[in-house]
Amino acid sequence: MHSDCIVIEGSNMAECHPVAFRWVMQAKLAGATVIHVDPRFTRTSAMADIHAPLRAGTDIAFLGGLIHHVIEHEKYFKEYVVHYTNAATLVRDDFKDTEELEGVFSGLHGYDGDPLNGFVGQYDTASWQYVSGDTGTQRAGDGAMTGQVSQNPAKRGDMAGKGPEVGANPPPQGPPFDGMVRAMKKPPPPRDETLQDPRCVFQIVKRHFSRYTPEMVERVTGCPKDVFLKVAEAITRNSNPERTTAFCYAVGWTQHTYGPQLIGTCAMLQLLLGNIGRPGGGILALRGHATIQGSTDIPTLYHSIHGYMPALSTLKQHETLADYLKTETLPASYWSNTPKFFVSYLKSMYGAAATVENDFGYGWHPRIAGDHSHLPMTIAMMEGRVKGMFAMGQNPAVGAQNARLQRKALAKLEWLVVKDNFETETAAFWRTSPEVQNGELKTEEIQTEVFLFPSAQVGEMDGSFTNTQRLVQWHAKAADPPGDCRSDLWFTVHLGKRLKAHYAASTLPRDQGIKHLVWDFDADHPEPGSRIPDEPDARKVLREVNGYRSADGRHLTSAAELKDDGSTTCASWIYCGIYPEPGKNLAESRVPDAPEGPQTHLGWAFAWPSNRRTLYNRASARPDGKPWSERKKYVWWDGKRWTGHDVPDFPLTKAPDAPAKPDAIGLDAHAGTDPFILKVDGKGWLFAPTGLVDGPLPTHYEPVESPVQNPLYKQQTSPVLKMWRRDDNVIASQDPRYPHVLTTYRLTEHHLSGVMSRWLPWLAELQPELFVELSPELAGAHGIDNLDLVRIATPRGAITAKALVTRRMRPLQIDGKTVHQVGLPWHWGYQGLVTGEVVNNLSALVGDPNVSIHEGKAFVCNVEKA
Amino acid sequence: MAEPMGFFTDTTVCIGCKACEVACKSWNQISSTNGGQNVLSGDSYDNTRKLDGEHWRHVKFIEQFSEDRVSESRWLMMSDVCKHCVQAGCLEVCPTGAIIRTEFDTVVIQQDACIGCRACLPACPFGVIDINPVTHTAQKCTLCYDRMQVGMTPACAQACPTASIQFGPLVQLRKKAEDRVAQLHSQGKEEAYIYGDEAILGGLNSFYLLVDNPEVYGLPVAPKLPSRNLWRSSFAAAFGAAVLGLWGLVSLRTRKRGAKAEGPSSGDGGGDGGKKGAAP
Amino acid sequence: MRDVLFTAPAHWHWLIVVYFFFGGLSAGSYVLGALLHLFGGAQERPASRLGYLVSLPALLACPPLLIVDLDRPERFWHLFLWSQRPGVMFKWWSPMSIGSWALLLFGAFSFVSFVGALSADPWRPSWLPERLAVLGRGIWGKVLAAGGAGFAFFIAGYTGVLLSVTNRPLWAETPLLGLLFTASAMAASAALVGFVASRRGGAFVPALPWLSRMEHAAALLELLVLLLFLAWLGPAVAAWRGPYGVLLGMAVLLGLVAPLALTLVRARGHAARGRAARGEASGAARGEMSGEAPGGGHEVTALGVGLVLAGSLALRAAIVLASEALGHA
Amino acid sequence: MGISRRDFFRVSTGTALGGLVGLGVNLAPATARAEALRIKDTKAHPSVCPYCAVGCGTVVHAANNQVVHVEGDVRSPVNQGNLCPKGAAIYQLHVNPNRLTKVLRRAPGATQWEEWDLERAMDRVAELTRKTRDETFVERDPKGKTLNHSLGIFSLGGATMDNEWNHVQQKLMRGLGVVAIENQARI
Repeated sequence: MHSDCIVIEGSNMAECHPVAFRWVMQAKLAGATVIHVDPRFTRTSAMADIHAPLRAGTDIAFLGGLIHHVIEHEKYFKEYVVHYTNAATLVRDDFKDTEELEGVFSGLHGYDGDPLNGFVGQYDTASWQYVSGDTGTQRAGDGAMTGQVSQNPAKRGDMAGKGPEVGANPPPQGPPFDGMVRAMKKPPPPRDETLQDPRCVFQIVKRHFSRYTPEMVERVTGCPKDVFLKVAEAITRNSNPERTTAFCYAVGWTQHTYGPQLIGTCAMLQLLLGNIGRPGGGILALRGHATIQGSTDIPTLYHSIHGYMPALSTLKQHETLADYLKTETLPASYWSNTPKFFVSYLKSMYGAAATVENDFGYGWHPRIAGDHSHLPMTIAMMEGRVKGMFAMGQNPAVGAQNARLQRKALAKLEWLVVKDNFETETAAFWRTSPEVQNGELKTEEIQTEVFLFPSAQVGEMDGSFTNTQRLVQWHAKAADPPGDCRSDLWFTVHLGKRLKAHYAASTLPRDQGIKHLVWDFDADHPEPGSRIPDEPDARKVLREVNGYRSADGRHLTSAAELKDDGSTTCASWIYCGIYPEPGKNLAESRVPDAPEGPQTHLGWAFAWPSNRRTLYNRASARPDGKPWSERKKYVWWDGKRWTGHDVPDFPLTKAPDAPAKPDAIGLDAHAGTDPFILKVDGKGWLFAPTGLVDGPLPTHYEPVESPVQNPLYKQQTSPVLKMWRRDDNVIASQDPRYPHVLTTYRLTEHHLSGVMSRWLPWLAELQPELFVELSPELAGAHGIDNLDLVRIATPRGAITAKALVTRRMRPLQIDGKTVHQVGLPWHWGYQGLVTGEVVNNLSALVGDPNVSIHEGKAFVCNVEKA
Repeated sequence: MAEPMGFFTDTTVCIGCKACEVACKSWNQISSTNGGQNVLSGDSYDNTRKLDGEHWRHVKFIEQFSEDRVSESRWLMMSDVCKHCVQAGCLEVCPTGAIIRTEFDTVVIQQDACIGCRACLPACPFGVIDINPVTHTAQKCTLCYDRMQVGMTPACAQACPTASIQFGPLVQLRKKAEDRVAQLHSQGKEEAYIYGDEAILGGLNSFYLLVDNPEVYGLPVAPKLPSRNLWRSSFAAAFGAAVLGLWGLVSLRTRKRGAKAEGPSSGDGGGDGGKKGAAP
Repeated sequence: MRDVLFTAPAHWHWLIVVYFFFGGLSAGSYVLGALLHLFGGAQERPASRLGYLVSLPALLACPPLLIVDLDRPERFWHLFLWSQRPGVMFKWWSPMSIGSWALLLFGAFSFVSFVGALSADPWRPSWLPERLAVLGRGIWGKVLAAGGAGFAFFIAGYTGVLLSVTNRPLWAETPLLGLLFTASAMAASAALVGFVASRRGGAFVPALPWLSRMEHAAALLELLVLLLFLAWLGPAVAAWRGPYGVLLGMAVLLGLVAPLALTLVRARGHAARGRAARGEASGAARGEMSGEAPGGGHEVTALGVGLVLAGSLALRAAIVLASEALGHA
Repeated sequence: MGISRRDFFRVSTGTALGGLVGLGVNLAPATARAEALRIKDTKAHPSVCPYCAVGCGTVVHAANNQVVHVEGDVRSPVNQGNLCPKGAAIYQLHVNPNRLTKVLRRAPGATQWEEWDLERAMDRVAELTRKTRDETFVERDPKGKTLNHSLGIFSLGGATMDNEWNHVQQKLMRGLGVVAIENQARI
């Protein structure tokens, strides 16, 4: 809303996040330029001043072109770049860029780990390090276990900066761990603030993108050069001390085999333009589920534990508590507090049984041993290695990649528990799936025992969601759910009680974890008037997440209170402070600012961490602490302390001219001009020496399935992506049988796999049937008329859909050749009021090497009249 | 009487999300086409097709793309609704008094009075009204009469994410609309104009900012009241009645005279027989 | 695009078409009866009564059709009384409101005239007191006829006005439908009454020539108005491309052209035979022997009335249904 | 300028028609009518939209343990009462004839669902979980490193649930040793 220019790319914001789009429209009414970069002309494009069409999956080339433009025409925000980014930092001499190695970086070699992990190659990242601090021991491939899933680029690499900092000094083995952390401290790397040294990050970036010219952008993406230049002109005109540009993205960026790199490209561009940490700037991730952020923070994700701490892993030095802390603690930056966070987490798991003597129960905690994410687990299910599955409010029979394989894998399970509001495709796979209909599976032969538990809905239970801007909001129970519908919390708490009862008497070492698991969520008093007297108390769960003093149970008020000696119990350090005292649950707080107030609404719910609304907001002031401009004033130094419209994301009394303390750990190791407090060097990263396994800089690779040869490099696709080569997961590229680009997307009127929309008459009627969007040019070539049934085929399968022939789709000229794009919204399945074929039957199991995000947006296909 | 209230729908900021359609249904508890089991229309993203008894709000989609997608590329969207005309055709023809003008100058069909005669359906110049298949009465937007009475915003306007639908006192809305048109004109969008000023049926209490001809949005250029035909049509009918009546009278008289003058002829021989038969 | 094409159809289908048809017949028959009653001689009194006798049965079909057509039939009384408070519901500028009242009042006239006529009819049922014939006699009878005829003309024409007072294509684009329906009602009624009179023969015959002339006059007027109507609509007549055009063609051919032609042919034949008969000796006997009806060529055959009635129905159907199929259906 | 064209229109229409009416029809321009407000006797509960991650504030109106109406919370700085079509349809998530209210269980090889008692189903799921966990639990990898995990159970879902559920689910799974825990955040 404070932006002067808003670029929406990789997102169909008006359709998928209409209410967030209101702020875009308000900015537009106030004069902002709105740009939409997208393969299709969508409802977002309809509102934009500029619609730049491009081929699905070529966004790195587009953004790289913008970076090239910004550097080439010296449009970057010099003062910001020099002080707040690592542009001046020097990288090792032996680093080799893609320009030198025809599309790959130095350190590439073959992958020799478990094939289930899917890697096609891996990097040794040693050469990517800064000139000093370059221990470079972290092996590529581990990235999939350490890389986080978060789509928030502001956090990109935050956690990951840890590996190389690990020192060899002998540490003490128990709390307090400060000494150990201090011993790991390294001196900061050398910098050249003139940005002239060829080894400095700025020069590396400049060389890396030197061939991403407007002409090349047009060749690769199909976006006409004049349109691209209009975009470049708009964002550079609107990025300076007076003005800011914002980027908004969603899964159009993440769901690629280079998804995290794509976000990284944008982060680089925004750092160069000085648009991070400033009002109206930044990069907004638009996420698709109510608490997709919360379920990443409080991770029902295999690779991380609470608050973005990496899961315990046999692939890293994690054998003992001290090993873990040594590996995962960053001595400089806020992450120096990792021991406090982690020990408090262990206390939340095992309570009084977690003692100094037993390393707080560290030995009971399970470890990961590879990639246990959805893609490889699907393969494992198919191979019979997984026996039981809980599918809780998720519908992989429609929503997962290569859904045919997914459903066949379900049939291999011994048992499946589904919890949802309706009979989902996943719950009904054994009776109504296409595989049963066509005889590939026989119901009588499917040995899976299936349970379908009916769920309570949002108005029928207490609980909280964390939105895409980290705002944690409580929803109150308004009524009992009907019949045997129960809250999800009820299900898991009562399942846990049964299991704990079973293991209560066990003396086996393997059962000690579950035996000692703290499981005290029963309500003190049943809710008056409710039919469900044994409903757990959601606030007790939140209290455990927030944390309390181990001795007397007093609620903690901030992460600063956390200790590494077991005296504090706190599941999630980032949520600490959300529930500072009994009866004061800040997620329930509902006090908005008055219309004349600062409009940061600090009284409305709670934003982690510490109720802060904009991260890294120190960057909204100049190095000397004054606002960059009156117009873009947000957080500033008033001579004594940091103040402003938001909670400053910086030590409150650390002066702008405070120097970094060479021997200190934590934030004292940063200077008063280092805004990025979660980074080891306090800088925004234009070059990622660690944290990414597929390169320190983003590079344009073609999607795994592409109709064209990569015009930029000899290397066609990411050399380290994840792929599972199977007969039921065949990949085709530059294959004349599949000449068109296939992209999938969502519509305003439906929600994801449709469970929450296709069963609702009000929504079902709005988009009742699956359709395929085709340009008149492509439809004409195949003799297809509007509403004709069309067969769309990929190497994984074929589906039929009704044609929606529209000029909103347009053929593109790619490297001298006409490429058609085919669009399919993927909300339909074989259950519900309105049904349709499952679009994910067409998609493939391929993933990114950092976080195993699948490719969802760019495949190849053929179409014909059915 | 309370202040006249209405809607100002700025189609230039409509994102076609259809929140208005659903919010309307949710508040007013309206059923869906065939219980939700609708069919794809093939007309852009519009599958509810029109305003009717189950759709009191309806979003239209108009794709305007030239072959090169450069000289013309627009996707117009518009949330349509009852216009709450100052001179309302439906209100005129309703034979039961079920349709009333409220204290907010809006037009409401009282559901407990409507008999489902459907006279108002063809009377509306905008085709807004239709029978609801559940209640079997004529239905259309009430401008959330019940919500207005307690000071709440109508459901659609409250839900609208981009303030394309604005609700308020008409005086303020007309001012806002003028300002918005002026802003668009100053940005070089000369085609923007207001549809529904006083020239149309005395003013539409729900009016629109459009950027193309009304027909493009499915709106009549010069909507009229049905009663314009009342007198002339009645006179024509009366004229016909008079002509035929007079003709009957005259021909009866001439027949009598003719019959007397001609006397019994062979041709009327049968007639005589008839006369005899009819004699009491 | 014409403004009327942005409107919604009323879902007035066959029930309404049939109502228009019966309403027209009832009204037209009453008007014919009243005209004969008021301006005819004693020899036309039986035929006049026949008009009344036809009117009421045709009218009786109307209320059920109308009420069944309502989506909330149980509330039909809202047409006459306020539903939410005591009071009479009447909106003179609403064709349907006034039409409802007119139908009610015309029903009263038609009923009384019917009773009067039936009491005087040879077919009077035995339970009906003959003295009730007084209802149709004298000055009272004339007043009744005059009042009833007024309402009857209203009923004949208001249905067209009702269609005009909308914003629908074809209906609201000319002011002619009231006139057209009036003429059509008169033509059809004349054929119907003429047919019944022909069948009953005897005392009903003397009115036949006049009925025939009425039919022809009305049919001619109808044809003229229809042509004017189509000309007025201009390119909008394209609406009758398709099945409703067939209906309209039927209306014109069956209802107007064919009966006129038939009559013409028969009249010529009759005239020729008349000339021939005059040239021979016993003309009257000859005429009777030849099987000629005694109406002087004005009698109406089953085929003739069938064509006219079918045409009248088809006309209404063509106009109502063609419009219904237009606009944002 | 005291009378606007609008008023003029209304007045002229009103008198042209109303002045001639004789049978007691009130043609006064406005008829006020008391409408019953659906949410008059309900209690408003602050809530959040369960669809996407924008986090629109909603208000759930309920009475007699029944959800009566759901709409946007006008106080919320996130949405100020706005909703998208999905958010506007939240009511039908709650009140919907297609909604399940009984536990369904399908036996291996069966062709039909059967309704099960809730407690019985919970006992059975606990039993299956325990059995699979115990059968597939691995304490150490071949190199002797601690694993303490079971890969025989896969827990999927969470992004559409509550934070509190996510906490207890991942806690229970990790307590048992289940590490294959996933949700839509990767999607």
